[in-house]
Amino acid sequence: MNLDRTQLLEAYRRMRRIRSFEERLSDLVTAGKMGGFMHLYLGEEAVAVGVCSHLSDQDIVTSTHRGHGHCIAKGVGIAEMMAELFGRATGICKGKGGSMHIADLDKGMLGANGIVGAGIPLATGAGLSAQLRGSGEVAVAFFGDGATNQGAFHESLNMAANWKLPVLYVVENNGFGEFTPTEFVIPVKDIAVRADSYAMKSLIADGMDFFDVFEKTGEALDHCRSGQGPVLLECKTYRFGGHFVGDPLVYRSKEEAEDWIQNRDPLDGFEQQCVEASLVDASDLRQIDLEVKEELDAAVEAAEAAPMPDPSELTADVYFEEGA
Amino acid sequence: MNLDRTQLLEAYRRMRRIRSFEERLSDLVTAGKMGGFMHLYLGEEAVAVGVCSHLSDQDIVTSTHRGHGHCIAKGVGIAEMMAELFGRATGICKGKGGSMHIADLDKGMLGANGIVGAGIPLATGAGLSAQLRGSGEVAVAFFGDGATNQGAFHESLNMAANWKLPVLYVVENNGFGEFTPTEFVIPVKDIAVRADSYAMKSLIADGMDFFDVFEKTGEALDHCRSGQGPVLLECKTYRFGGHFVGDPLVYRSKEEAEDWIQNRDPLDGFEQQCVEASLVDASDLRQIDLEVKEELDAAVEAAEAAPMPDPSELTADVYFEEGA
Amino acid sequence: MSRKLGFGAAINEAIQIAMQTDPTVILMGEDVAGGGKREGDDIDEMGGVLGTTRGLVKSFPDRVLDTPISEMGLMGTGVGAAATGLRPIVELMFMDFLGTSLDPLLNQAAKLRYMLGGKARIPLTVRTVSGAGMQAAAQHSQSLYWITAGIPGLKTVIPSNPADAKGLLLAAIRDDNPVVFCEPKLILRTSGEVPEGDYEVPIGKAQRIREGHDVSLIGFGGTVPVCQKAADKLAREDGIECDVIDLRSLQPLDEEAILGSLEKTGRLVVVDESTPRSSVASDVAALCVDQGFDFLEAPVKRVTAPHAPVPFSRTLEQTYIPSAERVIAAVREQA
Amino acid sequence: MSRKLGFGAAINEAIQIAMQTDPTVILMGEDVAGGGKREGDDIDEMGGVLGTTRGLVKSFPDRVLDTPISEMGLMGTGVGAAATGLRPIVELMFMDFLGTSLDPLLNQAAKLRYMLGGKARIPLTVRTVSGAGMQAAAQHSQSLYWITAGIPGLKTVIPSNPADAKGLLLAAIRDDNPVVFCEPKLILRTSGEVPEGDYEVPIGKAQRIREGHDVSLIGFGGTVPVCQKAADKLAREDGIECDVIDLRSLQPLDEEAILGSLEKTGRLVVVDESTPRSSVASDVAALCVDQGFDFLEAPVKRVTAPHAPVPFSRTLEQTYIPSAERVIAAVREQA
Ligand SMILES: Cc1ncc(C[n+]2csc(CCOP(=O)(O)OP(=O)(O)O)c2C)c(N)n1
Ligand SMILES: Cc1ncc(C[n+]2csc(CCOP(=O)(O)OP(=O)(O)O)c2C)c(N)n1
Ligand SMILES: [Mg+2]
Ligand SMILES: [Mg+2]
Repeated sequence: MNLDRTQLLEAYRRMRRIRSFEERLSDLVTAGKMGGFMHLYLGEEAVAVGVCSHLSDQDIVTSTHRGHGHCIAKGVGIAEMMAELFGRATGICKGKGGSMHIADLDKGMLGANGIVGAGIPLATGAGLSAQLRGSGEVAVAFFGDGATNQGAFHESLNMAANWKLPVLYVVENNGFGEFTPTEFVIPVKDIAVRADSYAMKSLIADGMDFFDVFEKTGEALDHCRSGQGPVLLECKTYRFGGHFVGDPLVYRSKEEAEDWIQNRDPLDGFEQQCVEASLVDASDLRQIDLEVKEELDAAVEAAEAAPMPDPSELTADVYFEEGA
Repeated sequence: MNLDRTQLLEAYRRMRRIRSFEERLSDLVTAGKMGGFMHLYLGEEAVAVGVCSHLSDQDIVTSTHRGHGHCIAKGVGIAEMMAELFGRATGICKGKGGSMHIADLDKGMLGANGIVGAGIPLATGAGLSAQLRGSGEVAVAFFGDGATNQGAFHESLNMAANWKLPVLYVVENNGFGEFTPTEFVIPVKDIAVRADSYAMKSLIADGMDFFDVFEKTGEALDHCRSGQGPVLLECKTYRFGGHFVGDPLVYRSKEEAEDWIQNRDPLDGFEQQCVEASLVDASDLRQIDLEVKEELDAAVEAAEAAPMPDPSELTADVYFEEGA
Repeated sequence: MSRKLGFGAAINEAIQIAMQTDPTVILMGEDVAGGGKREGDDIDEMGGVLGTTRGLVKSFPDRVLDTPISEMGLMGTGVGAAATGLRPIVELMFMDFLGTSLDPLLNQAAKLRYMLGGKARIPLTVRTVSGAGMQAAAQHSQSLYWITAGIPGLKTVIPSNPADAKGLLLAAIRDDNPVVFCEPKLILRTSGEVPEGDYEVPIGKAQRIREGHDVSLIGFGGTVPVCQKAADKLAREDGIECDVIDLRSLQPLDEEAILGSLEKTGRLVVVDESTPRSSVASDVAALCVDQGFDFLEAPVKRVTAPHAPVPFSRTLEQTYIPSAERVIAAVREQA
Repeated sequence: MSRKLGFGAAINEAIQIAMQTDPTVILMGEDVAGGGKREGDDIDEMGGVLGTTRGLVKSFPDRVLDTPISEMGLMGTGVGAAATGLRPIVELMFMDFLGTSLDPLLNQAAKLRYMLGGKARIPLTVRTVSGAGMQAAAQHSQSLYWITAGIPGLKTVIPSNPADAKGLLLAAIRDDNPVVFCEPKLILRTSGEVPEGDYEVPIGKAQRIREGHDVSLIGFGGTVPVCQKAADKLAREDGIECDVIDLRSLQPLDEEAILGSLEKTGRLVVVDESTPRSSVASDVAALCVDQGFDFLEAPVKRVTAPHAPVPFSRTLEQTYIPSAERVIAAVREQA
């Protein structure tokens, strides 16, 4: 593990940003101030941040319906994200994308995706592009356990393995696809074994542990970058909240959830490990907590004050037009 | 191996029927007497017949673009098949289906399929139907090595494994998908390993050896029928001809093909094993050859004499209509 | 006897009746039970992402199947089951997911009977939620019934109220053809009088829901209330009496009802929530200018969404969806 | 300078030029090389199932990619590559395979730019063979351009001759939007004069290919020769002079060209190889009865395939495809 103090603090900042950003979203949706279908990443922060801490703006990531975490981990600004979720003209997608399509190509974030599994071939294409352009970049696809039952998963991994593309496939196994427990729809214990169908390298990480995710990602990316082909990385994790904001959570036991939330919180775990190893002080983290809160307050305030998109936007950006 | 003489002779008859039927088709297409996209099963006869020798008319099979062999093995009449391929009103599908859609539900043959991989979920549905109706039937999906790269393969096997459906998935690995060698697009040696992604039982058979296919199918169907769930059976085989009639075969080495054709012919192999073990006499087989030839001559003659479909057929059978 | 029911409850009741009256009817889809088969005292089912199928897994534990997220596989499985003795209702959670499930509909269900020379029957019903109105954005808001209505071998229906939803769904399930049943988001949260018991609304028959002699308004699904609102206002403000027709079925199309109304009014506006190209709206207009040419007194106007994806922002989404104002403007333009 | 080339050769030449002039252009699809990368003295490439792309893998060994049979994956890979610096040409062997590749087009390529607020560019070209005429039956003969033309964010073009094929394909490849390029079976075996060198035929512009004042015939792709044949015969036998328009582009539609012709003739027949519902033919008719209402002197006739799958039998297939006789009958009906 070769992270210096600055890097550690930045990792924590991003995890905290995800946590606070989404807790705020939850409040805003519940209060009826924000609309749309909203899926939160709470509890899975270590996965996105653990992986993205290895990436530059040129490396591409593709995401899912649960995409805020990947955006923030990849460095997308929360002010523009907040404005987007309020449907404002100042949003990162001009208010046209919303939660399920939030994206920022300037940061190498090719988009949340409302179609389960659809980001996987997109990342494969980004990997092909990197390979053919000889850019040295990698592509990372984030997707859920449920998405591994999609044909697009199978087809993409096979293609990437045949062509030895520099793609890291990260499955966020949070034990559920919507309300259905993973073991009802996936008859193998470790999704990682699915890599064997493509003679692909696979790894399993504790998705609640930033350091484990970071380390395994490092190993995986070494493999990708050295031309040995793609890797499937399974991160075992858990979503603290419901499938979407408003989910009554009747389909899972409260005990199970409480256990994860109380004992496996990735931010708590990070802090504990860092403080125990004297890598950072708890006070540094509290300072970050405060800064993130302020950043967030400002983001909400700015978003609420921002204008709604002009009606003319309705038919703009459908096509690229020369000189437009 | 528990096949009596009658069963052996019937198996040989079906393999010979496929062989002779398709050799005739090849001539007819080459002579310009028959149209459409025509894919021949020559060389793979032991697979269809080895598997279907275990099935009744109630068991459902789904097939591929290369479907004549499956039809004949399942007991579909070659006269109606020939009429179909001539596009006649007397065809098994009234001339509307043709080679890529040849079918006979009365024989449990749900159809050749022009969409690679599309038969796999159909068989899965037939297996679900059998399970829910408690009929004791099984469903068999035949498909090629290339089809295992389709999403439908992955999705179907996963579903069947979760539900323990009585479905036998038979992959006919003939080394090519169209003109592309299998090893260019499938990075594992044995396709059978793909079953592991679904904790599914798998078997490998020598697809040029009727007896091996028959035996492995028996083992697989015992598993399916006893409620233990689906099986993936990989049959290693080779197509003697091109991908389609008219294929110039420039993309594979003549030596490789000659080796299979000379040394691995499934009909020769069957004869040799049967005669050596004194199970049948060679003269019995010659008699069958003759009968099949006559049957075929009659089929061609009848088909050529049969009427073309009436123009009113163009819009008939699009929908099921009450009382129609 | 009838009582007020929500749109979803009407659908739930139809499925309940269909499953009671026919043991070969099954329901399958992603989370149609939704935790319903899990053990545990504090565990309950969700009954679909919108709760529409809640309770069914309790009544029919073996015939309500949660599937993996595998639309191609589950749709194809539905087709295979339909061809071999079952009568499946497949839930495609959102119609946008036609993208991952088209082949079994386009190339299998729609064509099997024809390709097999009439031997097969595919009694498959696909229930799916269509349209905009919930800020679900570009990939969860499309009205793609123009695709299914365009494919020979499929039928497509779309109710505009809970009573029709129940009757059309029962008819769809019992039809021996593959039928796509759309549940438009615009009206998913409405309720209305719904007859009790078992009844069917025939597929292929439109319904006149307001009689008038000045202009024909043709709507379906979520645009029917829009037409009604426009008709009310036009009567009040302009003294224009609209003949409002609810198509109910997009394929087959009730050409007689459309042409009959046009003959009476000479003017027609068709209101379609989908994008304009390759649309049902275009088909209706094309029918008018062919078979109804002699009746035409004014241009046929199509009020549709723009040729654009569905935007997220609420203000943009509201502009996207055809409004009564736009219908009124179209009618006034014709006058 | 020009010389006679076959339709396929014209396409091949366009790809060759595109790849020479832009190192980011790649070609991917099932068997587009076809054995071309195999070692062995007696081994040669197939260059696609119809031989269209033969030779390209030799010129550009790293940029011509045979893919597994995985349409969803390969189309999505094409979209991802297009969004990140390449300009891919994806071959979808037959247009019927939209069934297994729709999502990356419908929900990704077509919407990414919009959903991202204008930040993305998707310079993707999808080459695909469409239509009937080779007895390829129900699943290999569909004219599904009505689906791609209906999806906002996509463009769809369809040439009617080798020269246009080359110029339209070059324009498609260089367009910064996803463009679907159809190669109709009906004319795949024809040849014609093709200019040498690098040129583009603009997307969105129709072309008048015969001038007349009596009736407008609107065709595209494989129906253009059908219209020409009908026009010849109508001139000869009836003294009716047809204004024949080749649409070339189905989305965007050259509305000006259609309406301009209608204004002149007052009568219009649109000839479309696809099935009738949700069709380009309906869109053209709907345009006429809206924007062109004042010009109309007769019903707009649509000559299309029937609402049925494509049959295998040669006699049925020939009846299925719109014929010059049916066009002539439609024109005579109007007179
Ligand atoms: C193609 C498609 N099918 C179904 C859905 C509905 N849906 C949205 S999220 C989801 C569950 C996804 O589960 P998983 O991949 O495990 O991701 P998680 O939500 O657990 O992060 C489903 C079924 C969808 N959006 N797209
Ligand atoms: C969805 C789809 N994609 C592509 C094709 C074109 N195609 C027809 S057969 C074939 C090769 C199939 O290979 P395999 O599955 O190994 O079967 P084989 O022909 O070797 O028996 C291809 C690519 C098709 N018919 N359907
Ligand atoms: Mg999950
Ligand atoms: Mg093969």
